[in-house]
Amino acid sequence: MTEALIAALFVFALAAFVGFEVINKVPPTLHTPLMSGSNAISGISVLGAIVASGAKEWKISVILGLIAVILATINVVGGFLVTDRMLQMFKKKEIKA
Amino acid sequence: MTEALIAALFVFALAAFVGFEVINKVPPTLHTPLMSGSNAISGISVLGAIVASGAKEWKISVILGLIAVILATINVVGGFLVTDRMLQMFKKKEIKA
Amino acid sequence: MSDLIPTGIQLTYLVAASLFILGLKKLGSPATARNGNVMAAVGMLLAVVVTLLDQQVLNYQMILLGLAIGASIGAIAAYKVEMTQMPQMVGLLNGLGGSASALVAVAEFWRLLGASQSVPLDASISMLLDVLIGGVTFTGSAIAFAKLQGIMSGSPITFPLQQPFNALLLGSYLVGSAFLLIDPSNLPIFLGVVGVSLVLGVMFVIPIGGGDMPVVISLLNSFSGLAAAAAGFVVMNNMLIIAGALVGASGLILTEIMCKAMNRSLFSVLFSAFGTGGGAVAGGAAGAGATDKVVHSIDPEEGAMMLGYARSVVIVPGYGMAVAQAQHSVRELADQLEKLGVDVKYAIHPVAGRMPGHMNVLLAEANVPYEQLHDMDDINPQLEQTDVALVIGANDVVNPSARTDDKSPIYGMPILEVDKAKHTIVIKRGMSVGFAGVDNDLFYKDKTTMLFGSAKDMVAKLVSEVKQL
Amino acid sequence: MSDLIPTGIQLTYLVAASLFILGLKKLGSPATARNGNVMAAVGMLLAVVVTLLDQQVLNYQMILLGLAIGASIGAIAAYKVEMTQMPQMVGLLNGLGGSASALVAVAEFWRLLGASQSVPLDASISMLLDVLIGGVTFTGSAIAFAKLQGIMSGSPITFPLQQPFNALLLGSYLVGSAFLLIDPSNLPIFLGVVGVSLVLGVMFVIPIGGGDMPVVISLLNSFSGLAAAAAGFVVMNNMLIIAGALVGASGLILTEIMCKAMNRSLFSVLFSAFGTGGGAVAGGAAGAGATDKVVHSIDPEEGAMMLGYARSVVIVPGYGMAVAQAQHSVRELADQLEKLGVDVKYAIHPVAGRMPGHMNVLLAEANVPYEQLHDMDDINPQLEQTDVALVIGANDVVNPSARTDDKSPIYGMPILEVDKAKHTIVIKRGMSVGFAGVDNDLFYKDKTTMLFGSAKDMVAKLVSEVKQL
Ligand SMILES: NC(=O)c1ccc[n+]([C@@H]2O[C@H](COP(=O)([O-])OP(=O)(O)OC[C@H]3O[C@@H](n4cnc5c(N)ncnc54)[C@H](OP(=O)(O)O)[C@@H]3O)[C@@H](O)[C@H]2O)c1
Ligand SMILES: NC(=O)c1ccc[n+]([C@@H]2O[C@H](COP(=O)([O-])OP(=O)(O)OC[C@H]3O[C@@H](n4cnc5c(N)ncnc54)[C@H](OP(=O)(O)O)[C@@H]3O)[C@@H](O)[C@H]2O)c1
Repeated sequence: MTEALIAALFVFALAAFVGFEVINKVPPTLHTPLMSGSNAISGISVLGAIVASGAKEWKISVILGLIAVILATINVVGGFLVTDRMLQMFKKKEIKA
Repeated sequence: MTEALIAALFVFALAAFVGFEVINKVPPTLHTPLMSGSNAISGISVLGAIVASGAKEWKISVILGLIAVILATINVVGGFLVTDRMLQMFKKKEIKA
Repeated sequence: MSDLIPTGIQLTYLVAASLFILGLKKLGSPATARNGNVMAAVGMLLAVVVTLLDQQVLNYQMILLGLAIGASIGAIAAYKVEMTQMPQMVGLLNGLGGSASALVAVAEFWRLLGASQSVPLDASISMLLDVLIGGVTFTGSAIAFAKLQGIMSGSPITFPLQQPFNALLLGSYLVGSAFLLIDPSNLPIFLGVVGVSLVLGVMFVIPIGGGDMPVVISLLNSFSGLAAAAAGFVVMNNMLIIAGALVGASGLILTEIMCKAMNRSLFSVLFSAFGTGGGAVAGGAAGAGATDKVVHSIDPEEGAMMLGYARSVVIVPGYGMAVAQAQHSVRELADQLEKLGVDVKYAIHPVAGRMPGHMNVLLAEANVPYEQLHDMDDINPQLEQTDVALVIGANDVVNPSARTDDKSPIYGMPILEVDKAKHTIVIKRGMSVGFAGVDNDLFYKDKTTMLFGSAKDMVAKLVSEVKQL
Repeated sequence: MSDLIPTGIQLTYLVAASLFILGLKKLGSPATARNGNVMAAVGMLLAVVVTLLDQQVLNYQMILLGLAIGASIGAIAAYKVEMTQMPQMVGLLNGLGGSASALVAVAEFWRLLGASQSVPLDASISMLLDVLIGGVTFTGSAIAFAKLQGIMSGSPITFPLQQPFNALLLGSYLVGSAFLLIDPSNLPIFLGVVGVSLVLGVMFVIPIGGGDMPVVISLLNSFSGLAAAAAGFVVMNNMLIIAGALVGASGLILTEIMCKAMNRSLFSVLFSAFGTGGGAVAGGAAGAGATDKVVHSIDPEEGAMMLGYARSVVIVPGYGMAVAQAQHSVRELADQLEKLGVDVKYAIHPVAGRMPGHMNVLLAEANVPYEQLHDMDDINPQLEQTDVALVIGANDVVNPSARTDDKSPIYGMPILEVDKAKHTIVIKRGMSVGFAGVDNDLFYKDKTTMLFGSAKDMVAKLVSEVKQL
């Protein structure tokens, strides 16, 4: 395996451990916002899409990349905004908590 | 910065996050064993010492490395055994918990 | 000097990844959740901006246009969607993210095809995994969306030989992948693998009932994280790998937590239609023994009298209130009762309705004061001193057999103990079972009276009757 | 093929790192702690074995000999050490680990000196950090060991101009480092930097009191992790970096937890000798107001009568019992009382003694049955119905001013509420204060009687008196 791949594996494994540990007890009211917030994060594939569509010439791969950019951006922007809207609902709750 | 250094930084940061998250609530009886167990893990520098003392010729760096091997091994072996001894004491507690 | 930009990009990625981690952590606790969401969004913004500086990106206009289009659609959708449609919305967005990850792999495949350079083995493996996970996320989320939105029936869809068919699909994915690992430039086989992945996503979700969709969406959310991580291995980008692994792992934990709150196992959610772990569905048969039991039914006038002359009323909303969109009438009823000096509280069960926080969202929409909402643990000890518990379209969450009958599929689930109140009024349309499909002994108790009818009508009638008291 | 061994090493490292993580997690909960320790040890074994396969390692015999020597010393020390000396032991081992990390940097420096190749900037920075953190860990732990072992006085050591002196040390470290970054081959300056780091470790620990050493050792443990991580950057080894960062971060959290259990802040532990956050020390003055208060003192015979005719006795051990090594006599006393039909329980405060779990260890050594040990939260509600609370060498952990006097340095610390028992007997040598240096109102209460004397003598006398009842 290349060194870059090995480094990537380490990064993957450690990030997965962080993901497992970072969520402990979540009150049920927050399940949906948490799901939607982490869903927005998974729109990170927009970075891959940007790189894929970066070439100068028009090729199928660039077009696919641009479609991916649009879809992933909807996911990211929609996801964070929707989460915020949901959490706004619980504002009064926040003050008490 | 070299790519290797950057990868190392990512690994360091993620491992630190794991370290922060992995310890939550620890009952006071386990403070000392936990400290001693993680202290044994910090004896991991034995790996660095092994690599440092690996050269064939006798040089100061090799001698320093060998000293480091001995010291780190004391830390590792002593640390894990001492932790086990302490935890053995709480055996009855384990059954109840 | 030429080194400076890549280094800067990587260090910014590290900052963005830390923001994601801290954001996720904060999202898990009520006091910090909004902050956490903002932190994660800032991390995302940083990551996107800095990626535009990548040396491979030469073609800014189109990308910026794409970002602008995506952002506008996303923003409009986020503001247009109704609160009660949140689960669908999350499912839809999740599907888009999954498809984007898969498209990254497809685009990379096409690029390599054009460049006709040899593809390293690990890149091919990542690509194939990305296509599989991303494809399943895409179509699976689309089906989940359709089920929740009512475009498709919510009931589990099964057909003969379903499992052999699924096995066949999986087999052809594996065979196709093996071919591609040997000859990575075979376009038809690649497209075949893409197609099979998409069909697998459909097959994965159709046998699962509509009520379980929130769990499925959470699981698919975890998948979309893994798809992003796989895309990260394809283009070798640490940021994708970290964010993807984070979402993949935390999504799995969240799915587990959600299952536990509903007293189900993930296994039974996914496979109960095949009768393997179908505790919750099998229980439906219990209804058969109920024929000889007696139910007391009253009319709204009597109900209004019971409520109006009570000292304390606890309202227990459930799925039926959500379906009937009765929250505003409920709020009005509570106001009227308070005018009469009745002490009114709402008891919120954590899994009442069909999505976590469903009742909180609805009641917040109807401007119910937050102080009147009480958690299960909070209200249960008070129910004994309550004059009337008014159950509106709730069923499973007040089923006492969860406490007493260890053969019931919901045995062990903590419930709102309304059977301990002095009187209980239940509003529902008929004697149908709830989500878990089990009969409810509460309805046959002497202290319980039924008000049959749709929640909205019935509550409205109660309001007008209470006004006349 | 030549690729296979390095890849195998790295993948094994990944497994070992995962074992460390899981091991640490399990070490935090009583039911799994022993398992967790074993997992971490297996991870370490894997990592060591696989490192021997590294291509840079050509000289096996000496290394294996080194490993064997180290392992034997470690094993013997671990089996010889007494349970009550655990904190020192951990401190000592920690110092060895820190010095090993620092030595790795020094060895690497020497190697590069010989190879006379140019040293990259980031390697120099890592080396300098490693020397600093490893050096501080080494000498700091040595001082902590000496204080706990009684080789050195436990009281804080301060001298005039101490802080300017420390600043000077730090300044010279920084200047030396700057020089070395410009000219990495300057041996005298390098040795100077090493020396300064060692002195800094001494200066760091001497102003801290002996009772705070467990916290200091925990902090130094976190440092030794960071030193290992720095060594990892020096030799560019992922395993060192991960394990080091893990220990560094989790050690910090543990230090925080330990401080909280003692109701101290880390800042006041480290700097109270300089009067900056010296809550705990300043409170000593409170003793002055106590002169006109009256103390009731009894002799062992009276004490034995109170105990023997009680229905229930709760024994509260503290630091004094540990110092006097009175645990065996205490056990005997409890046995005698039980023979007379008295119900005997032990109340264990989480920070009684000088190390976490101190009392548990001592009483386990004396074979006190585990069922008789009760946590603070467990026993406090029962104390009201207790006839006699017997306090043996405990002081701060039973000081009621933690509950009542918001100016007391221990205000807010949860205590064992022995003042609620019907009678309290306190065994201690005189009226001296405990660790926190504050006077204890308990001793002046009407219900409290004092039995002055060393814990071991007094308890032995009580035993013989009880036998004669
Ligand atoms: N919250 C979540 O995250 C989530 C997600 C998935 C599943 N679940 C599950 O969903 C269930 C929730 O319990 P629940 O008590 O809220 O609901 P439920 O047990 O599903 O019962 C809902 C009841 O409302 C009645 N109803 C339906 N439409 C109505 C209308 N228009 N007017 C009046 N009544 C109506 C139905 O009876 P009639 O037909 O006789 O009227 C039904 O018995 C639990 O089993 C939970 O595990 C929850
Ligand atoms: N457990 C930990 O991890 C830890 C670590 C560091 C600090 N601490 C701190 O240590 C304190 C522990 O409280 P504690 O109540 O156990 O102890 P303490 O408050 O330190 O009091 C111990 C008492 O024992 C008496 N004593 C000493 N030698 C004795 C002997 N030979 N025979 C009889 N009595 C003797 C002393 O009084 P005389 O001199 O009058 O006899 C002293 O007042 C807390 O303040 C805690 O925060 C705990």
